[in-house]
Amino acid sequence: MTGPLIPMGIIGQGWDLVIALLIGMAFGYVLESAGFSSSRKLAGVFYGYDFTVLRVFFTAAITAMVGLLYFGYMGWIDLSMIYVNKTFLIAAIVGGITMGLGFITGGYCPGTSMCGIAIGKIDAMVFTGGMLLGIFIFSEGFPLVKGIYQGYDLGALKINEVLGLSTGVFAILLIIVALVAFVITRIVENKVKKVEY
Amino acid sequence: MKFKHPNRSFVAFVVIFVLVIVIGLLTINKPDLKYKLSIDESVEQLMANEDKIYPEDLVGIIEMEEPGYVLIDLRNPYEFIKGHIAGAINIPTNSILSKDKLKMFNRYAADSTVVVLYGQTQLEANGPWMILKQMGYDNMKVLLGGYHYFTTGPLDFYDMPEIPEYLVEEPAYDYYGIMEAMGSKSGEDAGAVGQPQIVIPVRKKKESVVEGGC
Amino acid sequence: MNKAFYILAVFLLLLGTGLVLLPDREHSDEASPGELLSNLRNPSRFISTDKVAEMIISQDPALLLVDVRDMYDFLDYSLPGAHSIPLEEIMMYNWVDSLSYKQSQIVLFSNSDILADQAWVLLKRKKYENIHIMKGGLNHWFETIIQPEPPAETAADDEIDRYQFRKGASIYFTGGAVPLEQETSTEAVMVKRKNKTQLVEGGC
Amino acid sequence: MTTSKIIDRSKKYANPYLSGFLLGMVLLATFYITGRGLGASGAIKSTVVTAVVTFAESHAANSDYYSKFISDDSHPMNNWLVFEIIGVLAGAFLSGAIAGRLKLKVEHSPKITSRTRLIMAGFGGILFGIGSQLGRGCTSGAALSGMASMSLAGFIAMLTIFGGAYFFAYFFRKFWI
Repeated sequence: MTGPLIPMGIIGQGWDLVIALLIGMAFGYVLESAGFSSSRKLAGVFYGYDFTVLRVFFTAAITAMVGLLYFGYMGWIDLSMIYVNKTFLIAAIVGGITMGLGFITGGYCPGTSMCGIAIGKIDAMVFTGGMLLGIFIFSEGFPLVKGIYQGYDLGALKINEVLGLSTGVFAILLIIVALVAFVITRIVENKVKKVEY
Repeated sequence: MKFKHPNRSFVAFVVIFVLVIVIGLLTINKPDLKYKLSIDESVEQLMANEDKIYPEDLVGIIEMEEPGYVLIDLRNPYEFIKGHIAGAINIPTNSILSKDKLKMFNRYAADSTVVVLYGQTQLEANGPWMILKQMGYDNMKVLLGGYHYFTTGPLDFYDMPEIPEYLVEEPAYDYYGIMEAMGSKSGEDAGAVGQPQIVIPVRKKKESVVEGGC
Repeated sequence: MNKAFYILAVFLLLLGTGLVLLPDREHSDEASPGELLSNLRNPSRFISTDKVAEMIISQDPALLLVDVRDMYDFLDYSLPGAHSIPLEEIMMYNWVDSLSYKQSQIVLFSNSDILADQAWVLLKRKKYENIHIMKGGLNHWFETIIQPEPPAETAADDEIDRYQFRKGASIYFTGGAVPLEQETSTEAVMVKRKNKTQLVEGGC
Repeated sequence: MTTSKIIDRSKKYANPYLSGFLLGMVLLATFYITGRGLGASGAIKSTVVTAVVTFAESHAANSDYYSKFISDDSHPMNNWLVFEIIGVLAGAFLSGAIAGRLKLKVEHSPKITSRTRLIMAGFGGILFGIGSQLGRGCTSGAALSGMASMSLAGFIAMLTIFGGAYFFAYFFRKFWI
C-alpha cells in the first residue's frame, strides 16, 4: 500500500502506458465537462465574466495537495519520491509571463486546447499547431536562451520551506485564501457585464 | 459530468474521501520496531570488532556447561532437525523479530545472558546479528565459522592453525604475489578498465536521495 | 453562492484543520528492522564472481566496484577499477551525487563476504538500492576467476563453458600471460557466457 | 439580469467546485500511481522532437535541446505524457459527445472575425510553446501539479501565467469582450 506505485515497482513498467491512457481520459473528461474546451470561457477569468477556471484550478490543486499530505502522513505514499520540479527562477518567471501572454492571445493552454480539439474547435487546433511551431522555434533558438534556461537554479524547493511554515499551516492558509478568492470572484462576476458565448 | 443531483453527488464524494482518510488515520500502523543505535554508532560498534565467539571457545563453554550462554540456531527447522549444536534453540532468521522471540531476547538482555547466534556460515548470522545489535541487544554474539566449521573444522584449543579457516576475512592467497607471478606487469592490472582509485570520502550533510522523474 | 461552494468550504476547512492539528509523526528515512530483515532474504543481494568478471570485461558503465577493506589491503591488490571505501567510512561517502548511484550497480567486496555484508546492511538501512555483495569476496575471486579449477572430463557442458569463460577472464585479468598450468589454449578469446544471473534492474 | 443565462450555463457545464474536486482526485491518483503530476506540453514537445528526429536526424542529435530528449532505447513518442494526452482527447470527446457539444467551429467573440481569432490562436500557441519550454511545463504540468506538490516552481508558474495574462488582458480586451 505504499505509493507512488510505479516508481516503487509495485505496478510493472508495462502497465504505466495503460494507466496513462486511463488517467488522461479522466483528466480530459473532467476538463471538458467543466467547460475548459471553450476559449471564451477560459478567457472569462481575465475579464471578470467567468471565474470557472480559477475555481476549478484552485479547488483541484488544493484538494490534491491536501490529499497528498494526508497520504504522506499515513504512510500510503512516500512524499520524498514525489517529483518536485526544480526552480530555475528567471526561466520560470520569463516563461510564465510568456505563457500568460500566450494564454490571453490564444485563449487556451496546452491541456485545454486538447479538450477543444476533441470537440471540434478549430481555434484549438490552430493553437496547438502554434504550440508545435513555438516549441520548434524554442529548440532551434535554444543556444540563445541556454543561459537563462539553466541559470538561477534554486533546486527543488518547496514553498512552505521557503516561507518557513509547516505543511499543515501552509495548507490551511492556502485553503482560506482560495475560499476568500471564490467569494470575491463571485461578487465580481455578478457586477461585471455578462458576456454571451 | 452529468449528475442528476450534482450537490448530492458532491457531498457523497466528499464524505467518501473524508471517510477514507479518517479510516486511514485510525488504522495508521503503529511505529515498527526501532533502532537504538544510530548508523554512526553501529559503524563504531562494528569497528570495535567484538561480539565474536571463537568455535574452540564454544567447545569449552559447552563442555564446562558455563552458565550465562544461550545458543541460537538461525537455520531453518529442517536443517536444525538434521543436526545442531547441543543445547541450541532454533529461531530461523525470518522469525527473529516476531513478538515472542523479541520478548525472549529482552529476557536474555535483562539477565545479561550472552546470546550466541549461528547459521550455516558466519555470513548467515551476520545480518540478523547486525539487526539485533542495532536494535540495542548488546548481548548478541556471532559464532565464527558457523555450524559448518563447528562440525567439520579442527577445534582443539591448544592445536589451532595460525590462521584458522573460520577467519574468512583473512586473505586466503597472496593476491599481489599471484598476480605478479601470473604476469601482471609490475602489479598493474593490465588490460583492466582502469587503475583502482582511492576515493576520499567527503563528509556531507545528508541530502534527499530521490530525484524526481525518469 | 451556490451549495457546492459550501460543501467544498466545509470539506477543505475540515481537512485543512486536521492537517494542522495532527500530531507530528516521525518519518524515518531509514529502513525499519523488519524491512532490513526481509531484504536479507532477497537473493539478488549477492552477485557471483563470474558476473562481476563479466561486467568488468564488458566495461559495463553501470558497475561501481567498492572495496570495503582498509586502505592497505586495497593498495596491495584490488579489483581493476575498484574504489576504496573502507567499511569505517562507508557512511561518510557521498553516494548520492558523486556517481549517479541510481543508475549504478554497486558491488561491495572484501576478502570474504563478511565485511561486505556489514557494509551492505548499513547501506540498506539507509535505503540505498542496487547494492550487491560479491559472493565469496576476493578469496573466491582468486579461486574461480584468477586460478580456476579445471572441471572433470565428464563434467556437464555448462561447467566446461564456465571454465572456458573463467580461463579467458583469468588471462584478461592477469595481463595475457600464458597460464600457469599447461593449458593448450593459445586463443585468448573471451568466451561470452549467457547472462544467467541478471542483475535486478531498478528505477526507471 | 441574466439569471436565466447563468442557470442555463450551470446546467450545461458541471459545477466548477465539483469539477475541481474531481480533478483534484484525478491528480491525487496520478501522484499516487506515478509519483508525478499531470502534464500536457510535454506530449507536444515529444511530437516536435519526433518530427525533427524523423526529418532531420543529424540535426536533432547535434542540437543541445533535442538531444536531451532523445535516448537510444526509447522513442521520444513512446512517452507517458503522449499516452496521457491521447487519453485526454478521448475523455474530452466522450464528455463533449454526452453533452452534445461536438461541433466543428471557430469560437470567437462576435466583434472579431474567425480569421482574426485563428491568427490570435496561432500566435498565442507559439508564445505558449516557447513559454512552456522556458518555464519547464505548462498550466497543468508546472502550475497545477506543481502547486499540488507544494513546489515553489509551481506557485511561481501559477502566479506568472495568470499574472502575465491579467497584465496583458487590457490590451487584448477587444478580442474577447
